[in-house]
Amino acid sequence: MWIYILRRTLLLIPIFFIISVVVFSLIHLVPGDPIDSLLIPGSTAEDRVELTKAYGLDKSLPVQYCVWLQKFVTGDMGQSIIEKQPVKDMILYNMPFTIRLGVASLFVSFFLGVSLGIISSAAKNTFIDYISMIIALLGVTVPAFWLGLILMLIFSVMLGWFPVSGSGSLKTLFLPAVTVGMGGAGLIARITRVSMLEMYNKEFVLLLYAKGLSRSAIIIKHIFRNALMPVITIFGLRLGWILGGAVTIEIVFSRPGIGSMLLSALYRRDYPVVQASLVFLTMAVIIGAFIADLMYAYADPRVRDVYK
Amino acid sequence: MTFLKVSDLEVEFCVDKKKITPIEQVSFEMKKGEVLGMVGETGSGKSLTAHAIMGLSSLVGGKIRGRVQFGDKDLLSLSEREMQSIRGSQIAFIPQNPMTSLDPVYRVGDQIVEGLYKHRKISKRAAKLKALEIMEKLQIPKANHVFQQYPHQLSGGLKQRIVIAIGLCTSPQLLIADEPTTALDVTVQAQIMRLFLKMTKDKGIGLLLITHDLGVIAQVSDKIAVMYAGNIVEFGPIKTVFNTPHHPYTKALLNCIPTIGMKKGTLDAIYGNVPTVGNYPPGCRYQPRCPDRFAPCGTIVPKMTKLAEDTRVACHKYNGSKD
Amino acid sequence: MEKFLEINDLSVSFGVRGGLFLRKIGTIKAVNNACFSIDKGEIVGVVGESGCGKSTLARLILRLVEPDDGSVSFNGTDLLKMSKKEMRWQRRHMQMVFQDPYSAMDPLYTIYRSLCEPFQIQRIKLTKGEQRKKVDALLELVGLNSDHGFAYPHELSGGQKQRADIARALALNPQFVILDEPTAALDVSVQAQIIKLLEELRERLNLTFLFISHDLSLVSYFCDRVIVMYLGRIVENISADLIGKTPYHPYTKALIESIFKTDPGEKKLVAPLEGEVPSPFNLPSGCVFAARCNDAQKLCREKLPVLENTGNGGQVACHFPLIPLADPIG
Amino acid sequence: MIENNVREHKPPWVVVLKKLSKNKLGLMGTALILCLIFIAITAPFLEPYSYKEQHIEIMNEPPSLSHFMGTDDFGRDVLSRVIRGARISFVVGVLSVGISVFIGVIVGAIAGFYGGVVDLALTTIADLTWAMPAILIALLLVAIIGTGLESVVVAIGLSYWAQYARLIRGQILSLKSAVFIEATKSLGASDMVILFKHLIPNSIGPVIVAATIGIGNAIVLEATLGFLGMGAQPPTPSWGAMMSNGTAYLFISPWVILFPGLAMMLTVLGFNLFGDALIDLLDVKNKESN
Repeated sequence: MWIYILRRTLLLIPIFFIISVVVFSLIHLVPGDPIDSLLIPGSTAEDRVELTKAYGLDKSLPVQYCVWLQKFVTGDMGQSIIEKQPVKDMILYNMPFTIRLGVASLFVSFFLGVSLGIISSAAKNTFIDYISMIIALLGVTVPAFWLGLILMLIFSVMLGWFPVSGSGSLKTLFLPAVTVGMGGAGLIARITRVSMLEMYNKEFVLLLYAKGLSRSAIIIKHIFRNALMPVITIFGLRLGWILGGAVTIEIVFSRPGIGSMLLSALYRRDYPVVQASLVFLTMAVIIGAFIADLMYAYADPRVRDVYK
Repeated sequence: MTFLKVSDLEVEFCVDKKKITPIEQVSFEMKKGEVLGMVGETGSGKSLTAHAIMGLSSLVGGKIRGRVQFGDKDLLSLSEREMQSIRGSQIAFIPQNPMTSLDPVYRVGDQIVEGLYKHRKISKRAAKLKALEIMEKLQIPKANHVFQQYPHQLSGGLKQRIVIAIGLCTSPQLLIADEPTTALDVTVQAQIMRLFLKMTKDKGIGLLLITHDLGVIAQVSDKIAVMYAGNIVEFGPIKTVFNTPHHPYTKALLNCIPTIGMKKGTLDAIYGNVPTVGNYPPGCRYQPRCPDRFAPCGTIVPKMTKLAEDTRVACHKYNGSKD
Repeated sequence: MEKFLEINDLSVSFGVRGGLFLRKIGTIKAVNNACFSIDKGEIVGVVGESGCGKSTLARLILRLVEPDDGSVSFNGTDLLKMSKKEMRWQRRHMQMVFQDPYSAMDPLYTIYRSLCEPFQIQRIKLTKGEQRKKVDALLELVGLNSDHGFAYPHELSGGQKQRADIARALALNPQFVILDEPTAALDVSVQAQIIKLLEELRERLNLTFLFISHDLSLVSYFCDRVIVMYLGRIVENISADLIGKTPYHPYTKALIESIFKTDPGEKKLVAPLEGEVPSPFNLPSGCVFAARCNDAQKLCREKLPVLENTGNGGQVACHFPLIPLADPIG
Repeated sequence: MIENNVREHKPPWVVVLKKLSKNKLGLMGTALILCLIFIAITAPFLEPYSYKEQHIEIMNEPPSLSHFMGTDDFGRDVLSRVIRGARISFVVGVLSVGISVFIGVIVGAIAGFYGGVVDLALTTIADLTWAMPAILIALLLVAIIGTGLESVVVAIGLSYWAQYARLIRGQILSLKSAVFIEATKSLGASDMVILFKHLIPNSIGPVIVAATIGIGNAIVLEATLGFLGMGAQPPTPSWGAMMSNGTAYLFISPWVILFPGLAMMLTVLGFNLFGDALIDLLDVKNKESN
């Protein structure tokens, strides 16, 4: 088990390397001289030379990358071109909002999804099954931003239960979290259902019945436990997709966060901010998947043993 | 008092709005402590018969008809709750494939104790001791250690012993074993079969042994029931059936098994295939493959005819002679 | 005289990886120094429990798995020295029938299309009509008819599929066919049909078979000679007529005694062997069977026995064979 | 020795049609998709008004008999724009999924078939891409190659390929050891014959299922990009762009957002239902295609 954790942790290093290379080259992939995208309109030729020096753009690409990476790792993520403040401070300010939204929506996806999945698999091919699956399907088919707008329209404007936007209280978190969570919940519900139904057909279930156990005991103790494992894996792999919803939802509900910071930086071509927020978002996804992987390895004795 | 008497057992399924009866006219009886071997090829309905006796066919949505007299109860008339208290307690079951019959995420010890704990209302400690005792009797080396292991950590032979331990730990009166050693290597099969038989004999447990291996049945059982396409076609004491088989199918089946020392070119084959469920021919289900077929076979379903005490056969050849 | 097929010291091992950096931590010797030969027209059986390497041996001979060492000479030419391309052409002379008829045919192809494939792969130019005739003849050869050609594999029964699989193996008129447990997935009545079909085909087409099976009764009935394998090694090579009476190797004897005889008169419920086949991972240096052998002595655990001639056409690898070996000089 | 005859023989497409006719949800999905295709083809004839003509005098009017879905902030008929948007959505969905499937199948087949270091490298990249939110990748790509419908198609295509690569790789890996592949090898077949005539045809089923559902996802992604202002540019009536414009007037004229959203929901629902039905029709046994 420890070997497994260690190996997975070591794997994060090349992954971080790949991500950093991609993010670094971003600024060079945009058409035109990168310096143009770093300059604010109305700068002089001197500004240009100065900035070129400051960013080390006069050096070769690998050297530039090393300098950038070294600075990045030590916490110097550069200066925002527009906001004129260290990117590090911006990230530190925005991060808690995204984490809060992310965790809340993961919570919603997982619990709503798993319960819908269990209900519909236990009531297979009945009215309840269809209703749960339609809810799940809607979660997958409706774009998150549209759902956000409609929920806002109904619960904030028409009913006035929740504030339209803002970021302070728990109340402001509710609608965004539900919106983002719905997409994930749909996915999880469908996987849970399939996985549960598959378990019913496993041969070991026959022996459980033959032991004289009741149906409810079999479902709760054995089928659910086994069915949950593929759900955890896919949950981990699709974590990014669920978080992807958060990026747009921050815009819809005008919440601060890494997502809205990234988007406004993209509009304004504020590349140092783009680079830093990208690294943080992608690492969040990778680490999330990593944790889900470990959970899976812990829950399944077969996987646990492979690495003994 | 009867121990087990199955009469006219029938299972009906509905597939695509068409009714199919994969087993029909299944009748046999067992005495206490007796070993009954049930033999048949794939699709003959052996496993389904076992599931029907245990009331498990409802799981897959089939309707069970007929009578299963076990002691003084008709099992088919019991409620699911009452059946649960009999299953695993008085009637135990050993499934076909030990590799996939254990829950992969629980320790094997806990899986043995689970049924014991439910039916015998004893403390966890006592249940564990009981389980270890059974495991030792089944010659599981280092039982204490194996108790703590997960199924995937055990070899096929050990897994099979665990599954047998699950069946035996509650000391049931009847044990139904569905191809208990088919998945194992021959040398391991020989070990486990011997152990298994010794334990059932010692405890006086009645054993319904389902297999396609006539050799196992010859060596192990007191009586044999031969199944073909969902019917029992011949039933009788093991020596009678092997030495003087009556049904043409039983005869043919015995002749198509190769043995060591058999002369080359002397193997017989049965013409054609076993019909699949839902495609049974009219009349006797064996008649399209039968060399002895005559007029009534293609139209009239043969009834079980009693030839001697305990010996019955479902074939028109013997029907006529009795009349 | 040149042997039809001669196998010398054929070995293969598979690496097992593990640990932090997935380094090779050991090897499984799947087949170890296999030596035997087959005469033209002979049926040789290979028998053993799961994991003894019998299927790998078959694949090594056809080079479906590349051996580490040894030689396979077929009609005097060493197959292992052939280039990949030459080997592809060579395949028309040696074919294989597989264990599981349920997955031996591409599920998307009709039987007819699967049977045409050998000709296309070996670039045998045929007109549509010729191809049709050939396939129909093949189907008839194995007891099917042209109706079966239109079917998809899942529409046939196990026995019919196995017949189609045999037809495909025979399409290119091979001299040598390896049968890898061709009846293991079938019922006894269908098994008997297939065995009879194979007997008939051998007569008609003058074929040589290598028959792989875990069923000793079947092997001793169907084959002329039986090779017994245990943990990747050949432990005995014996004429099928003798195997029931005078096996030399204690393992062969144990295998025979493990079989449940279909004679209710003689009840014999002794287990001839304790324990199970050990893991083939990092084997001990002595005799592979020593750990389970009732007669094992100190020498058995230390020194590996080699195959020696028994004097009546067979070979055995045992320090203390059940029947003393004839004097090698005499 | 002649065995009894073939069990019922039916060509595969008959089996598929028969199964489909029994699957109510699948039929519903098929109907929705056919509807969308019809609307997309005949859009110019179906629109009651021009999709781009502006009429300031009827700005932000609620749904009425003359404008079933109301008008937007430029006084354009929402219904006409929704109809025209169907065409864009459909084209974007199909083209971008085409790109993803093309890349995915090639990468996946190479990785699965050759294995080893090639496999390791390709799967690492595919897994990384797959773990990333598609919206993030697409946003960046649009930022690099510029806005506009063409770049949106390319961006979406490049963000979804990993899914198909993973699918086909998994299929090929499990099929590689199948007996019929070994049988073909033992006939002397070359790698190319095995890959193209057996492995790919047998592993394409789950990809078709995933691609069908993927069209729905691509349509949503296009709309999201449009909503974020990174998609089709005005006056192109993409559903996403319409909703993006409508956000500002959410509280005054919600119908501008409501109707394109509903249209999209039905479209995506159609592709999902049809894809789910395909799992059954093509006998696909792969959970990940869900």
